[in-house]
Amino acid sequence: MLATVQNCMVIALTVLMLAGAVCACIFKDLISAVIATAFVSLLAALFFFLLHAPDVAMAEASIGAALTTAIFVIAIKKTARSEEE
Amino acid sequence: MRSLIAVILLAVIGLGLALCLSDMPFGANHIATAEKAGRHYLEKAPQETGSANVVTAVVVTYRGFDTLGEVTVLFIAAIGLGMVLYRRKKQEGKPPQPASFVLQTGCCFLFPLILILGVYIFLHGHLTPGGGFQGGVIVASGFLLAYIGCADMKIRHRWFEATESLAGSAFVIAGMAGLAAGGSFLMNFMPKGNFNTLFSAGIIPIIYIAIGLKVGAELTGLIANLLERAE
Amino acid sequence: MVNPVLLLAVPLGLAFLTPLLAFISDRIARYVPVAGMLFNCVVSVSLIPSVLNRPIIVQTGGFAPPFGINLVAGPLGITLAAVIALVGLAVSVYGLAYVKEGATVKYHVLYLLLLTGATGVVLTGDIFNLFVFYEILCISSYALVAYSGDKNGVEAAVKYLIQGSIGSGLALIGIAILYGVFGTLNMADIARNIGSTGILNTTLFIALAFMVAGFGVEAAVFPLNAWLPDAHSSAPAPISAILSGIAIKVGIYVVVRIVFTVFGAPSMFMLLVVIGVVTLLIGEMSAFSQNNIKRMLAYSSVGQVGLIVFALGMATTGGISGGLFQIISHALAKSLLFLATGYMIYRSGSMEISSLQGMGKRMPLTCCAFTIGAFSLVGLPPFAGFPGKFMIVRAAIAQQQHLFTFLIALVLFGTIIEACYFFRIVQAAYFTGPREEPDAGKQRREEAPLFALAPMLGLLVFIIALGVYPEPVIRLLDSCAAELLNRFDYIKGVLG
Amino acid sequence: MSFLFENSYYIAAVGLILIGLYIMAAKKNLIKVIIGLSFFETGINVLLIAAGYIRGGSAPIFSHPDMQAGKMVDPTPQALVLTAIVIGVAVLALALSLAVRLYEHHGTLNLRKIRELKW
Repeated sequence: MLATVQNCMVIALTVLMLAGAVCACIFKDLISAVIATAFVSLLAALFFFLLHAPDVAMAEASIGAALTTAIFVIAIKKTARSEEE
Repeated sequence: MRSLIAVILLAVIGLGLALCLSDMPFGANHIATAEKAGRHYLEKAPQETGSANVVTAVVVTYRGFDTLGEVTVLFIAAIGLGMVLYRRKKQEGKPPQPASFVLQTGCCFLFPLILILGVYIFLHGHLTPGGGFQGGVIVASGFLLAYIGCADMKIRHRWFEATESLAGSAFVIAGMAGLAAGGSFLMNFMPKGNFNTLFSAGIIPIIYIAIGLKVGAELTGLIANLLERAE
Repeated sequence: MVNPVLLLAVPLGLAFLTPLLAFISDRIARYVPVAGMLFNCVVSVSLIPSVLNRPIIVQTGGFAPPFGINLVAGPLGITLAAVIALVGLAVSVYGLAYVKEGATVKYHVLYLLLLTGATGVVLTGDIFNLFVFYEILCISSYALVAYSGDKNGVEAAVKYLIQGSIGSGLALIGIAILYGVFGTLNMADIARNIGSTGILNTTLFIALAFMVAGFGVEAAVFPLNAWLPDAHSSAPAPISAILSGIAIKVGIYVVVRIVFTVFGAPSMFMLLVVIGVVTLLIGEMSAFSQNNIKRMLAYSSVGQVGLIVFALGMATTGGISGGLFQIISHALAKSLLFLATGYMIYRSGSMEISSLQGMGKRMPLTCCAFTIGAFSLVGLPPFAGFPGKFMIVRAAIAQQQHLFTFLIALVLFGTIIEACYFFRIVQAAYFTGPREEPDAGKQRREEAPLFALAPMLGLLVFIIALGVYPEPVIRLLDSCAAELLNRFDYIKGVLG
Repeated sequence: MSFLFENSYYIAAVGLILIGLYIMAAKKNLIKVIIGLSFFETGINVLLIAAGYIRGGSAPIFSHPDMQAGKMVDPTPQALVLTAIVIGVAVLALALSLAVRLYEHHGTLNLRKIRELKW
């Protein structure tokens, strides 16, 4: 029973993750796309935790979800915010 | 046309990956026999390295040479970013609008706590999850917060460059010391101490402190360089 | 005997220390790459006699090979490390004079790290460690291409970075598959697990395809070389020299090492031969149609890569040592050409071939170096290019197949095209008068500075010495070829 | 359904790799391309960790004295992924700094427009 619940949860997370990635692909506003990227990274960190890799989960959460997002946002601030420009 | 070719290529790559993955079923015990590296690390790491966290043992001792390379990659990124964004004359951008009082106070209050968390994580790399990289990134994110939130915060690049340089050299020197102690490069030549205590695992904590300081300094410098680039 | 790990540890340590040295004085920091490469030169050359007897296996971390990372200092690795150090030394001396403005200290650090990465790739015996050093090489070259910060440089760097990262990502997928299947990362251990049947199952074939496609980006073989002309022509002259002279060769080394040693896949050899010839013809024809001298040299590198891959794909002792000889002679000659071109462009202010008219009088020594480099590339005796091409032709004829006779005819056709475009430049430099502007200030002799001439002269001496007396190097390369062809000796050497 | 239960991690990994590559191939905006690159790298990392998972294993940390080495997941891919994540962030930072520089030169990040400006 517990295993089934967990399996369903993983499937739901997978769907969410891929949906986040597709969103990042179609958003025209780059800041939104970057937030979607951070969301995908956070889910990846959760996956690493579920796969019993706490070290990697920590690294992915701090690098992928926090630091990368900050660098992206700074770079977008220096350039154009909309994808079309 | 362009996206059609892209989709065909992607289909080929996806098919190839699917074929490969069907050959390695998820969750199978692929390291069942003792001569596999992963099994060896799990069985022997506590005795051979004295580290309770096997991932740390692999990162710092068994595959320590990779870690040296990885630190170098980050060093290259920090220096390369500084080089790409270099300009001859420092232009004074208009001073940024100071953040609101609440935000400033909050940032200045959180900053030391985040630093302490980062230092804790890289000090305990051999006991708990985490290590030099994770701790270093947390330290850097603390500086990022302070840099954005506290208006009077100025990052002194020279200090960070010096830390980075010293910590990197310390890593190489620790490796050389193993060579000089009659073993091989990056050998864990120090006493292992009591298992599962802070002062154990030989050179692992020393190297992780060096990595933590270096990663923290590099990422802080990297962010500061990007932020200071006048618009 | 010196421990080969110092070939990596000392330059890395020096590179880490350079920012500290720069606090004292920028002048000291500039000499760091020279010191590092001089050290590598001495150590690697001094190691050659002992590795000829048997390869030195160096452990790191004090663990035996399948568990710890090991370096394999065999004949091939040490020879390539020596070539990297030699060309790197010459180019770093040139850089002292050439690199004057911008973030010079950062330039020198990255330059040293690029060469360290290249040395690491050729020495390591662990597939993931190879990937890490490959990334060091790639990332520092992405940054260095954009060193001047001008439009073309930055755009070329972006292009190079995107294609290079896709390549290294694909290679990492290949490594992941290999690990998933065998549970080990040591190249000798993987080779032992793959065995000697010569037939790969689907999974292994896909892993091989991912890795060859991934690492092939740096090797610039035919469908994967879109980044090369831009990157090599927009980088500053010393970086162009290193990218063309060293970085591509390291890519070829990785592909060859994976195909020959790790997988032992004879089915790939014919593919390498065909890809090589196609790359050669495309490169030489594109070079022929260029008016920009640096782009022309870049496309000529593509052609030479094709020739080298063709020779290595023959998988006979003669073919492989011919290909390796061509690697060495091309590394020397092409870096010489880029170095000479650097100051010619600097003085004439334009990259157009037509603007080089009369250069033979303005910069006689530089032009002479350029001419000899060009002759060597084309394969004229008594320069280093001649023995290489001769060995390749002989090996192809020794195959005694009509296909190879046909292919070697195509290769010789490519060489004729190469000769045509190089002679066009030589003719422009020597045999056409200066343009119609008798401006006294422009016509006086403006030779390149001493620090730029000395490394060119050094490379020149090596080119002539290799051309006149190639026997010792050929003997060395024969044992390198044996290392590539006998994968069981390699496996036994590493795993005991 | 059981196929999904078995392979959802692999599906996530391969899906991320393919979406990342698609973004890099099809999008014109440089920042979007870099976002694609980050997906590509994340996908590879998930793939590696999933390949190292052993059913019923625990995290490879000896936090209690009674933990058994036989019931832990493979630590090697975790070490590799740590390295790969750091390499990924290095490439990303460099790419973004080049993007900032490119924008200063051209006033746009549309790669196709930049190519047209050049010729």
